[in-house]
Amino acid sequence: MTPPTPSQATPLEVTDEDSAASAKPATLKGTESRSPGRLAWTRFKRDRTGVISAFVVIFFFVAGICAPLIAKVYGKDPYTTYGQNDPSLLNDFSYPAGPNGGMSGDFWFGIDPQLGRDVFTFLLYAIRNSLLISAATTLLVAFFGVVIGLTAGYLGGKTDYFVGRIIDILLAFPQTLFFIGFWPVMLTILVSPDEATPTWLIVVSLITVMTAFGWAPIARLLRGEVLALREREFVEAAKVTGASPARIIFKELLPNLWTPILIQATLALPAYVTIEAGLAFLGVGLSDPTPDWGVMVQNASKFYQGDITYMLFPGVTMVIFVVAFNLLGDSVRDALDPKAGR
Amino acid sequence: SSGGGGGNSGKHAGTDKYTGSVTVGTKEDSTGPAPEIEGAKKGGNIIGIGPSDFSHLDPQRIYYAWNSTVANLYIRALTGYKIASDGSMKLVGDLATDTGTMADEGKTWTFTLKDGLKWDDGSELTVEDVRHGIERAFATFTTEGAMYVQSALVGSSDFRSKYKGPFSNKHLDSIVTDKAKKTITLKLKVARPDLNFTLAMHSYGAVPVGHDTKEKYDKDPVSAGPYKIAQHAIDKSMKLVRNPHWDPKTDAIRNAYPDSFTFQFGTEGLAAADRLIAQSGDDQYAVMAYSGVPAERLQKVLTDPELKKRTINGLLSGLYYYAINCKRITDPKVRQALNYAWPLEQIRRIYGGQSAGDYATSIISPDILGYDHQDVYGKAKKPQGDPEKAKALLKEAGKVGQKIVYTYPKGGNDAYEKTKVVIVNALKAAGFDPVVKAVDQGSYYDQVQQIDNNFDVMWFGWSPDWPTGYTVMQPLFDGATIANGSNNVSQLNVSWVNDAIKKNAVITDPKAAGAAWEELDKKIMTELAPIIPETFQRRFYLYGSKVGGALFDPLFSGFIMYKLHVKA
Amino acid sequence: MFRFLVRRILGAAVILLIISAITFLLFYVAPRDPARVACGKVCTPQTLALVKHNLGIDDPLPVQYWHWLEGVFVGRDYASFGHCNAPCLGYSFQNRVPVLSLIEDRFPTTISLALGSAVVFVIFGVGTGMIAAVKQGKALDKIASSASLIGSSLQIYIVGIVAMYYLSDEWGILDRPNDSSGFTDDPGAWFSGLLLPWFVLAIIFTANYTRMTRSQLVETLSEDYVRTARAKGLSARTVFFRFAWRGAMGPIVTILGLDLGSLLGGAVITEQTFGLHGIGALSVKAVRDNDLPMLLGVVLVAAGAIVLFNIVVDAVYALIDPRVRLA
Amino acid sequence: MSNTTPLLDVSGLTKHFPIKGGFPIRRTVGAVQAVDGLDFQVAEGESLGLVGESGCGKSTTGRLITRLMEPTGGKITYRGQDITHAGRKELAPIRSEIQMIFQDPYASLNPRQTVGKIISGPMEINDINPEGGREKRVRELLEIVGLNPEHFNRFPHEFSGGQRQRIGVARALALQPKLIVADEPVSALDVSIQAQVVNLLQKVQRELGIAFVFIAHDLAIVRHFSQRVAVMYLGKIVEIADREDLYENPRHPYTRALLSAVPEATVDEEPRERIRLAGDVPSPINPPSGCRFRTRCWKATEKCATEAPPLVQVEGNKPGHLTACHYPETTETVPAPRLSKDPEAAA
Amino acid sequence: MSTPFLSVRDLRVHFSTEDGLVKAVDGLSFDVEKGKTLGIVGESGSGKSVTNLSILGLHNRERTTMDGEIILDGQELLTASERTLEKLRGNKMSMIFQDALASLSPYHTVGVQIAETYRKHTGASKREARARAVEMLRRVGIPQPDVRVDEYPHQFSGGMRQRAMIAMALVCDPELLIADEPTTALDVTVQAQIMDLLKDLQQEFGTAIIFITHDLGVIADIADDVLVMYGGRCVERGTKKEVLRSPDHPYTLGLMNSMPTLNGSVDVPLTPIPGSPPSLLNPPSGCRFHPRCAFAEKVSGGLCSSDRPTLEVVEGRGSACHLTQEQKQDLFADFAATRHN
Ligand SMILES: Nc1ncnc2c1ncn2[C@@H]1O[C@H](COP(=O)(O)OP(=O)(O)OP(=O)(O)O)[C@@H](O)[C@H]1O
Ligand SMILES: Nc1ncnc2c1ncn2[C@@H]1O[C@H](COP(=O)(O)OP(=O)(O)OP(=O)(O)O)[C@@H](O)[C@H]1O
Ligand SMILES: [Mg+2]
Ligand SMILES: [Mg+2]
Repeated sequence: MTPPTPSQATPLEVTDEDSAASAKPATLKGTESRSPGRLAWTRFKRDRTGVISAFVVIFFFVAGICAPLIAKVYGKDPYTTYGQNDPSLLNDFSYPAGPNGGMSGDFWFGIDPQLGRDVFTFLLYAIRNSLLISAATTLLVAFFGVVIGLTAGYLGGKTDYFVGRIIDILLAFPQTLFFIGFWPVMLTILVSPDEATPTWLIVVSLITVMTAFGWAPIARLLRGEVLALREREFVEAAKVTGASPARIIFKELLPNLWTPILIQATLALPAYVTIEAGLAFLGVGLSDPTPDWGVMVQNASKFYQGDITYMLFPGVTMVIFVVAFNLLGDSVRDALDPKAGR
Repeated sequence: SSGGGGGNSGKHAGTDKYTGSVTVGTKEDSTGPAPEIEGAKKGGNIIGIGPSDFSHLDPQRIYYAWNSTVANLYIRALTGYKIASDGSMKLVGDLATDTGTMADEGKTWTFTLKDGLKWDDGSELTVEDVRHGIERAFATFTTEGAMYVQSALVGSSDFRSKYKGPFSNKHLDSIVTDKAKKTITLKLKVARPDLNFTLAMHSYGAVPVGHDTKEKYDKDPVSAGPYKIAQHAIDKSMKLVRNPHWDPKTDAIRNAYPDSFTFQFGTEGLAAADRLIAQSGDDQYAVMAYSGVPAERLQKVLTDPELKKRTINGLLSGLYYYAINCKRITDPKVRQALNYAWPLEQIRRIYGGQSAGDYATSIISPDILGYDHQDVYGKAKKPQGDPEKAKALLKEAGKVGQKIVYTYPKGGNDAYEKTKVVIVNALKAAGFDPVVKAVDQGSYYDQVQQIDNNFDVMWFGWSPDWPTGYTVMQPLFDGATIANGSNNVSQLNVSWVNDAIKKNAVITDPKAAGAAWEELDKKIMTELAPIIPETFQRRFYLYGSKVGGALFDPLFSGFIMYKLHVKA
Repeated sequence: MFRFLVRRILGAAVILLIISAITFLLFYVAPRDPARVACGKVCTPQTLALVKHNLGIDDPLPVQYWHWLEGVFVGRDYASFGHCNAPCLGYSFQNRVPVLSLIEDRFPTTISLALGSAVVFVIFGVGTGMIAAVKQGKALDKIASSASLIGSSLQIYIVGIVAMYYLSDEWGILDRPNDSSGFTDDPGAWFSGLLLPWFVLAIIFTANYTRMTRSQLVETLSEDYVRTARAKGLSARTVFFRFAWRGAMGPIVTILGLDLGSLLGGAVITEQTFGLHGIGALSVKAVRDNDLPMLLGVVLVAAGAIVLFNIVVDAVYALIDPRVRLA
Repeated sequence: MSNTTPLLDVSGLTKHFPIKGGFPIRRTVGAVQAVDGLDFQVAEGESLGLVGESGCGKSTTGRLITRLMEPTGGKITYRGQDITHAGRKELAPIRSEIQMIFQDPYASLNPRQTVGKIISGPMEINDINPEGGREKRVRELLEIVGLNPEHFNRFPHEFSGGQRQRIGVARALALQPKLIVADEPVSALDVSIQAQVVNLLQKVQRELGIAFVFIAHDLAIVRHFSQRVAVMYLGKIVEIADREDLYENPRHPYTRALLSAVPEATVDEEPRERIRLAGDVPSPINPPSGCRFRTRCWKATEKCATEAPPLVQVEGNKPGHLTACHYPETTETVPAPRLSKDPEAAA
Repeated sequence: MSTPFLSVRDLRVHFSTEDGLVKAVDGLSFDVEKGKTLGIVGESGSGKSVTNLSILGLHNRERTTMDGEIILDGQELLTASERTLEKLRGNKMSMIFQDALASLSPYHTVGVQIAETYRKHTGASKREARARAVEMLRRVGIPQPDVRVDEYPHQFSGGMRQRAMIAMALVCDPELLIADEPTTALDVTVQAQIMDLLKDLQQEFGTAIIFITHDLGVIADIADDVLVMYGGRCVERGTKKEVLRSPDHPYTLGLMNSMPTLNGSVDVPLTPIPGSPPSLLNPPSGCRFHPRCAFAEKVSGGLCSSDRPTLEVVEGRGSACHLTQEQKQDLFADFAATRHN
C-alpha cells in the first residue's frame, strides 16, 4: 500500500523477535523509551543553528533575569541621572561630552543624552522588562488561546459559533488604533487621579490588552486543529470507553496540540517583543524612565544623527534577539514537525 | 553624525538682545508701502513645513500664534505691527490710517480706514466689513477666538447672551460706522487704554459682509492681504498665491516678494529639521513654518557653521511655567519652597542647554512693555535649585514630606518625559513626596483647567496676546475668571491682586502701566508664589539656502512670512 | 458566488456595526472632552456649552450613536453644516469637514503605499522563494532563507529611520518620503516620493513571502499530482508553474490579502516613521484631537479593509482552488 | 439461544446527516441517508460480519451501536436495555461492555501516550482496579495480544502496524467487554500481517466469548471470521444469513455480484462466472426509489422502482436467511449478462 | 529469444536520509515483453513503487543514487537526460498511480490534464486534444464524457478518477504501462471493472504492463508473469501458474497461506507469517527474510543469516533461497496441507 510508508518509524520498531530472544535487556529497554518529545529533542540537538540561537536566547534571558545582580556588581543603576549630577559628562546641548556616546571605563555603553543615565544598565533592565512583558503575554495568550480554542473546537455548536464571532470582531479591530486611542484612557480610569500610575499597572494592563487581542488567532488555529483531531480514531476510542469531555480535551487532545502551541509560542514571543517596542515607539506602552527596548529605540530615533551609539545598542541587541529567537523557532518547528520542510 | 558630542561650547548660540521692544507708531509709519528689503526680488515659491494644518483660517476663530503666521498673509485688521529688520516692533494702522484715537479715558476709540482697500474679488473693503468682523465674534460658531473686545463692548464676559451676532440682521449699538467718512467708532463699557493693541489681533480681522459663509468661511476665507488661498488639502497642504487686488501702497507692514507660498503639513519638528538639514530639491526654498529645531537637533545645527548660518532665532513671547494649585497648596511657604527647589538648570539642559532659552525668573517676559529684570528666588544664581532653602521653608511650614502631584501633557513633547525625571529628583531632594501624573495631551488643558482637579503643580505656558502686562496678569491671576476652562489654573483669588489688575488696566500711559505691572509681578511672586516660572524659551528655525529675508517674528515666534523672498 | 458575497457582506456589516458601537462607547469612557479643542485659548463655561451643542455632544450617548447611525444610512442634517448625504460618517470635530472627504483625501497615499510596496515585496518575495524552493538545500537556498529571516526580524521604526538617514539624507540616493503628488498629477514625483517607504516596507515583508513561498512550494513539489505531471512528460517549467506553483498560490494569496487588509487600514508606524499622510496618520491625529467622528471613521476604514480583504481572499481562494465551495 | 434476548438488538436503526445550505439564512436542506432502517441481532459470543461497498454505511452503523453517534431513528437494545438515546451518565455502566477496534492503526492510538497509558486509560475512566494493580493487568493484556509485556512504556510510533493493531485490541479488552465492534480492523494491514491479527481476534472471540460486529469489505476475511454475515448496500441490509448460506446460496443479486468480483489466488480451475456491476454506488443524499440496488441490477423492473423490497426470508431460504429482493436469485438463475461497458445503459 | 521490450538489470536505488542510507531496491532484475503483464507483489515497503519510479526516472536525482541498467526498447534510461525522459514519459511509457485523487491535479479539469499530455507529445491543437480527451474518457467507460471532460477530479467518484487516470496514461498509446496498485483503494466491484478495462486495452494495443499489487488474487486475475519482492529484492520469479501453483520460496508460500479464501475451510486458523517487514535502514543480514522464515533453521551453518541467496533464473523461473529443492518439496508439502483452498 503506497501512502502509509513512514520510513522514519521503521528503525525504531520493536520486533517481537528481539523481545522474545532477550528478555533481560528488554526490561531495561522497555523503560527508556523514545517519546515524541524526546525524538524532537534529539533532532533539535543535531541542528547547529538552533543550538547556537538557543544559547543566544538563553543569554538574553539570563541577562534580563540577572540584571539587578549585574548592575550591582557593575555599580550603576538605570535611574540615576549621572550626566545631570556631574555636568562634565554632558555638553551644553545635553549630548554626552565624551566621544562615542560617552563610552568609558565607567560607562561601558556610554550615557544617554539629556538625562545622562547609564546606557549599559538601562539596556539590561530594558531587556529584562521587554522580555518579561513579552514572555508573560506569550504565556497568557497561549493559555487563553488554548483553552478557548480547544473548548470551542471540541464542543462545537453554539459555543463554537459564538467564540468564532468574537474572534472575527477581535481580528477585524484595528489594534494599533486601540492602543493609541483607548489604552491610555483606560489606564486613567483605573488609577485615582492624584496617584501616579504605578509601573506594574502599566505593565499588567499592557499585557492584558495584548492578551485580549492576542488569543484570538491562536484560538482560531487551535480550533481548526481540534476539529481535525476530534475526528481521529483515538478520540473515538476514548469516547467509547466513556471518557468525559474534560478528559478528552485535556488528556487526549491537549498533548497532541503541544506542537502547534509551541510553534505559535515561538512565533509569538519575538512578535510581542517587537509589538511592545513598536507601541513604546508610538508613545504608548512603557515610557521613560522605565527601561524598555522600545523606549530606548524611540529615544535614540531622535538622537541618532548626533549620537549613533545610542541607537546602536538597543537596535542591534533587539535585532539580534529577534533573529536568534526566530531561528530558534525555526529549529524548534523543524524538530517538532520534520515533514514541514524548511 | 558620528558618535559623541565634543566638549562644552560655553555660550549659547542665540542673539543676546531681546527683540520685542514695542512702540506705537505714527500716521507716517502707518502709510504704505512697506520699506523694501535689500536685495529682494519678486518671484518664486516659498515652502513652509509644519507638523499640522492651521486649525483655523476664519479670522474670528484665529487665536493661536501658529495660525497667525499664515493669517498675516491674507487677514488685515484695523491695526498691526510693523517689524523692522532689527526686530523692533511698532504698532501701526493696518486697515486704519493710524493707531486710532482714544477718548473718554479709553472708553471710546475711533479709527479711519485707508483708501484703496479691496477684497480679493476687487470689491471695496468698507467700515461695514470691519464692523462685521467684530460682530461676527459674537456668533455661536466663533468660539475659538479672543474675547477682549466683545466683553468690553457689552461689559460682560457672557457676551453672547447680550448680543447674538450679526446674522440676525442686528448690529451692536456700541459700534458706530460712518461709510462716507470711513470711520468706525467703538464705544466700550469699560476703559481699555490698549484697545489699539487688542484690535491688532487677527480675531478682529475684517470679513466681507457679502461673502460671509459663516461656518464654511473657515475653509475658504476672502483675502484682504497680499496673498489668497488657492488650494487647500486639509492637514496635507495649502497653497497661497498673489491677491491681484492688494495694493502695496495701502500696506505699511507687508512686503510680498514670492509669487506663492506652499505649506506642507504632517512633518514633525525633527523630520522637518532633517529635511532642511539635507535640503534636497525644492527644500532649498523651504522654511520650518512654525515648529522650531527640536532639542535633539540643536547640537547638530548650531555646531555646524553652514547650518547655523541658515537659522533664525528668538525668544518666545510667552512664558513657560508651572502653575501651583493654590486651592490645594494653600500655604505660600510651600509654594515658595517649590520655587526654590525647582531644577531650572536640569530642565533647560534637557531642552538643549543655554541655546534653548533663558531662565525665567518673573511672570512678565522680556518682550512686554516695562519688563525689568527681577529674581525673587535667586534662580539666576542657583538655577539647579536650592534644596536646603526649600527644606527649611517646608520645615517652617511643618509640611516636610508634602505630597506634590505633578502633571504634564503626555504625547506632545518628549522632553517632558525627561524633565519629569529631574523634577522628581529635585523634589525628593527638597523633602517633598512627588507623584507624577501625566495626562494625555488631548485632554490635558481640559483636565488641568477643571476647578476641582487633583493636581498640585501643572506644566503650563502663556503667551500674551499683545505685549502689555495686562494680557499676562489678567488671564492668569484675576480671581474673577476662575471657572472650569479658565487660564487661572493656579486658582489664585486674592483681593489685592484683583484690585491691582483692575487699576493697572486703565492706566493710559504705557510706561506707567508697564511699571505698575512689574511691581505687581514682584509682589505676587514674593508673597503668593502661585507659579514657578521656568524659561523664556529660545527657538531656532532653519531655512533653505535659497530663502532670503528670514526674520524672527517677535510676536508670533516664527518666520515673518511676508518678508521672505527667494534668492536668485 | 453571489450568495456567498451577500452572506459575507451582511456578516461584515454586522461586525462593523459592533465595532463602531464599541468604539463609540470606549471613546466616552474616557474623562476627556472633545469640546475643549474648539473652545479656544480662553474657554469659559458658556463657550464650552455652546461648543458642545455645536458638536452635538450634549445629547445622551445612545442618542448620539443613533444620530451617527442615521447619518451612515440615511444621511443627516447638521445645524451648522447643512445636510450630509448618506453615507455620512459625520463632520470631524477638529477640521469641521466631512470625515468621508478627509478619508477620501488620505486614501490615495495609503493605497499607493500598500499597493506599491505589495508589488515590490510580492515580486521579490515570491521570486526569491521560488528560487530557494528550486535550489532546495543549496547555497542559494540557504542564503535566501537566512536573509529572509533577518529581514523579517527587522522593524520599520529601526530600518526606516536608518534608511532615511543614509539613503536620502547622507547619500542622496533616494528622495525623502513625500506624498504631496498624487499618481495622477505627477507620476514621477509620486514614484520617487514613495520609493523609500516601498523599499523599506518591502524589506520587511519580502521575507515573509520568501519563506512562505518556499515552504509552500517545497510542499506542493512533493505532492503526488506534481509527480503525475512529471510522469506525463511535461517539462520541468510547466510542472513548476502550472502545477506546483498553482498549488502554492492559495496560502500566499491568503497572507497577501491579510497584509493588504491591514496595510490599507493605515500603517500607523510606517506613516509615522516616514511622515506620510495616509489613514494611519489620520488616525493618530484623530486620537490626539479627541476627534470622535474621525476616529470612528478611521476605525471603520481599518476594520472594513480587514473584513473586506477576508472576503476577497476567500473568493480568490475559491477561484484558485476549484475544490473550495463558497457557502 | 434464539428465545433468550439477544445481546444486541437493533431495529429500524437510521442515521441521517443533515446537509446545511439555503439562502440567505442557513438551514437544513437535505440529508445524507447514511443508514436507513437496519434490523439485526447479535447473540452473545457470536460474530456478525458486516460487508458492503465503500460508503454504504458500515462505519456509521458501528458508531451508532457504540453510541459514538446519536441515531436519527430506530432502536438499539443492549441486553434488553434501550440505549438508543442514553446519555453519557446512563451509558457509563454499559460503556465497558461495548468496545470498539478501529481501522487505522496509526490514527487510533494517541501518539502522545505510552502503550501502558493507552491500555490502562479505559480502566482509569471506569474506575476499574483489577487485582494486582492496573499495570499488572496491562502486562497481562499485552501478553494476551502477543506483545512483549515489557513494552508498556513505549510509544505507538515505535511499533509496526500489526503491533499497533494488537495494542488496539488490548485496549478494547481492558474492560472485559461483551461486545466488540471491529471497524475494518485489518484492511490497513499487509497481507502477511492481516492473518496475525485475524487469528488474534479469533482467539479472543473464542476464548473470552466476546461477541463481534465485524465490519469489513473483504468478503474472504468476513467469511473466515463471522458466523453470520450481513450485506449492506446504500444504508440498508440487503441480505443477512449464516455464513454457509450466504456464501453458498446468495439470494440477492448484489451479494452474488459482490462475491463474484472477489479475485482469487487460484489458477487451477476454470475461471468462475463473473458478474460485472456497472457504475458506482449512487449517492446516499438522493438514493434511488424502491429497491436501492435497482440502478445497477440487471433484473430490475418497474416494481423495483416503486416498491422497496422488505428484508424477509424469501422462498427457499433457511430460517434466519433474510433477503430484500423482489426477484431473488436461485442457483439456476441465468447468470447475469456481461454488461456493456457503458454504464449509462444500466442507469 | 529476442531482446525483451523492457529489461531491468541489477537495479539498485538508494536514498540518503537523515537516519541513514535506505536501500530501497537492492539488486533487482527482470524483463517485460510486449503484450504481456508482469505482476509485482510484495508487502508494503518492499520497493515496488521505487523500482517503477526509477523506470520513469521520477526520483529526485540529488537525493537518490541509482545503479544498474534499465533498457527500454534498446534505450538506456538510467543515464538518459531529463529531456530524453520527458519525451518518453507519458508517450512511450506511462504510469497509473494508486491514489488517483492525490495524483490528479485538483486545479485543472480532467479533460485538460488528459489533453495536455496529448498535446505535449503529438503537438496537436487544443481542439484536437480535447476531442481526444473526450474519446479517451469514453473508452475507459466514463458516462457522458463530453460533459465530464470539463469537471474537476474532486467531482468524480473513486472509480471514475481511477479511470480518468488510466485515460491519461493511455492517451498517447504507450508501449509500456506501469500500474502501481491501481485498484488497492477501490471496492471489489470497481476493481473488477478496472481490471477488465486494462485487459481489454492490452488486447487492443499490445501494451506491456507492469502491474503492482500486494494481492495475489489480483495477480492471478491479470498477470502473465509474477515477480515477488521482499525487502528490496526479488525472491521469486516465474509465470503466474508456476508461482501460484507451486511457490518456490518460503515467503511466497507464507503469503499464500496467510490469505483466507472464499471456499476453503473456515475452522482452521490462518497461518500468518510471523514478525514484521524488514527495515531497509538496517536490513537483516544474509537472506532478508530469514528472521521471519519458518525454515531458516533447516538450513545448516546459519547460511540464511550470513549469505545472500542468489536468484538463479532458468527460463524465467527462479527463487532466491538457501533451501535445496528436496528440502522444499518436503517442507512445502506439509505446509500446503494447511492451505485454505
Ligand atoms: N524518497 C524516498 N526517500 C527515502 N526513502 C524512501 C523514499 N521513497 C521510498 N523510500 C523507502 O523505500 C522503501 C520502499 O518503498 P516503496 O514505495 O517502493 O514500497 P512499496 O513496495 O511500493 O510499498 P507500498 O505497498 O506501501 O506501496 C520504503 O521503506 C520507503 O520508506
Ligand atoms: N459525519 C458525517 N457527516 C455527513 N455525512 C457522513 C458523515 N459520516 C459519514 N457520512 C456519510 O455517510 C455515508 C456512510 O458512511 P460510512 O463511513 O458509514 O461508510 P462505510 O461503509 O464505513 O464506508 P468505508 O468502507 O469507506 O469506510 C457516506 O456517504 C458518508 O459520506
Ligand atoms: Mg508503493
Ligand atoms: Mg468505514
